[in-house]
Amino acid sequence: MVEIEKTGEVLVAALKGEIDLRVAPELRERLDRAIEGFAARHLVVDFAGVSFIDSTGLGVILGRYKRVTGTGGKFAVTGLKPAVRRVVELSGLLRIAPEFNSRAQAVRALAGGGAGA
Amino acid sequence: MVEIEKTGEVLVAALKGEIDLRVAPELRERLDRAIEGFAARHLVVDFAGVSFIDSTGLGVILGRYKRVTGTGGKFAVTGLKPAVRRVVELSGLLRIAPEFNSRAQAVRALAGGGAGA
Amino acid sequence: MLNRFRLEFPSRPENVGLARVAVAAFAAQLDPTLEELDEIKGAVSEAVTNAIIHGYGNSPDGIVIVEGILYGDAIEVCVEDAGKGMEDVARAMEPEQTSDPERLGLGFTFMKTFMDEVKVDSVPGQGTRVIMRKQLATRH
Amino acid sequence: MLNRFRLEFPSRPENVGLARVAVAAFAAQLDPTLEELDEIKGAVSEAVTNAIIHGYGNSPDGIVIVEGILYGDAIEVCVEDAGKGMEDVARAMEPEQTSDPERLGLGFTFMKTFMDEVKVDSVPGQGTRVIMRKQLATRH
Ligand SMILES: Nc1ncnc2c1ncn2[C@@H]1O[C@H](COP(=O)(O)OP(=O)(O)O)[C@@H](O)[C@H]1O
Ligand SMILES: Nc1ncnc2c1ncn2[C@@H]1O[C@H](COP(=O)(O)OP(=O)(O)O)[C@@H](O)[C@H]1O
Repeated sequence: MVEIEKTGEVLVAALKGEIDLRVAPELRERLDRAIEGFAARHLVVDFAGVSFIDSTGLGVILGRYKRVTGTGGKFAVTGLKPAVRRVVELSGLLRIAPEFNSRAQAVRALAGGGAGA
Repeated sequence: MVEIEKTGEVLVAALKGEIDLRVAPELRERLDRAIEGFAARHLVVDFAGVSFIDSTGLGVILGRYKRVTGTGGKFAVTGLKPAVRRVVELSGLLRIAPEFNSRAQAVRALAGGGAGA
Repeated sequence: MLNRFRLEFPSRPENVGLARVAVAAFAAQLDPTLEELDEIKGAVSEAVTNAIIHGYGNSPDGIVIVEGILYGDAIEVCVEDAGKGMEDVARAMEPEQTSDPERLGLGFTFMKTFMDEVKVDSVPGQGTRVIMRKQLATRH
Repeated sequence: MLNRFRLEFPSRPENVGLARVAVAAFAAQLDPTLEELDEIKGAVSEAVTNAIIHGYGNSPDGIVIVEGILYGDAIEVCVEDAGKGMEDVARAMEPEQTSDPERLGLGFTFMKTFMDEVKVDSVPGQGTRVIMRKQLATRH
């Protein structure tokens, strides 16, 4: 469902598979635990491994967006294939979060203070 | 469902996808039409493209085995992945028809009179 | 009518995926594009999720019914629950309207974006039936 | 009981694949091996094909019911038709026993090979119910 990695103050969450009601509660918990446990300030969500996501899954991601930006952190997305990009766009996330072409670019931008809210 | 190719007196039928009740009638017809139309004597069935086959699909193949060998032709199989090999074995086809490691080998053997019933 | 099916299962989160897969395998009989198939799966996911979390309040003891009907080049999908129903369907269907602050309130918006028609019949205390229809591009 | 489903569809050849996909998606909840999944799909294909061609004599107007139940690490699949039924079930289940010379008579043999238990209830003129059970290797 998710692979989490930390580089400095930036947490990268690479989503995997089908992100729906079945995995939403555990995904929420794992992301929150990682944000707390690593004392991470910024969050990059990588959608490259997503085969399906619906509004329940996007709700978990938007909830983490609010949490991270609410404490002064930055949030970015990457890895949006056309099919996934469309629903992420519908959710409104692309109007508030910057998108990067690669995970490395996103991490650099957030760590360097180059982009974000 | 099937791609049919002719080399000399040998017909090669490369099965594709799910071979079940949905495709069985058309598969039977296309194979019979090819056998008649090309005046082919021998038949090689290539299972490499099969994602699923059940006893209905195997019934069509065994029916063509009987038809071809009944008129003095030879019959061989190739392209058996483990999952497919198992059901082909259960059908009894591997007890009566020779198996070759490649389509080219099967065609050579049948054309040259090297193997078969 | 070309073909149809009816699928019943308990209101458990793991069955949202089962419903998506069944409807997709059924819709595949019309030879849809990959995008059309993704849209149908998306709409089914929203409707079944709503039946489970809103209709049955996350209890696994309710029964969700998913029906599919093919008409020519169109597919109709109905998702039904015998759960708590809605007082004001028109209002519930507005974007960002939700009874759960943890959610986006975009389920109906997704359904309406993905399908050509979305109709909702709901009776408070009795349940909800969402009927969705989509015309597929003819490719034959 | 962990989970279950019930799927109903008309006796059309294209629905054999729908039944396989639905049962496979359901069985996937137990995290089976690929081989176990192939075996379950094979058994379902045989039973549903029989319901359509033998039970309903290839008429598309019958209804086939497929049910799945998960019990711990086991799956039970039932396939039911309200078709012509069988006079002698024990004999019909023997290898190479068939009422149709175009067929192999191996449907029940495949089912028994792929599943741990196959039980058949059939009443002439009323229909047939095939109940199959398979224990999956525990991998958790
Ligand atoms: N099957 C249902 N049963 C009862 N209420 C429902 C059902 N589906 C939707 N609703 C109500 O409609 C509201 C809006 O639904 P939706 O647009 O899917 O957003 P969300 O699910 O994110 O809340 C829900 O918050 C709920 O109050
Ligand atoms: N659902 C059913 N309704 C009526 N008869 C059936 C049904 N399933 C099987 N039979 C009978 O049992 C026989 C053996 O079935 P099976 O082993 O699957 O072989 P096949 O389908 O190749 O004939 C069939 O030929 C048929 O006469």
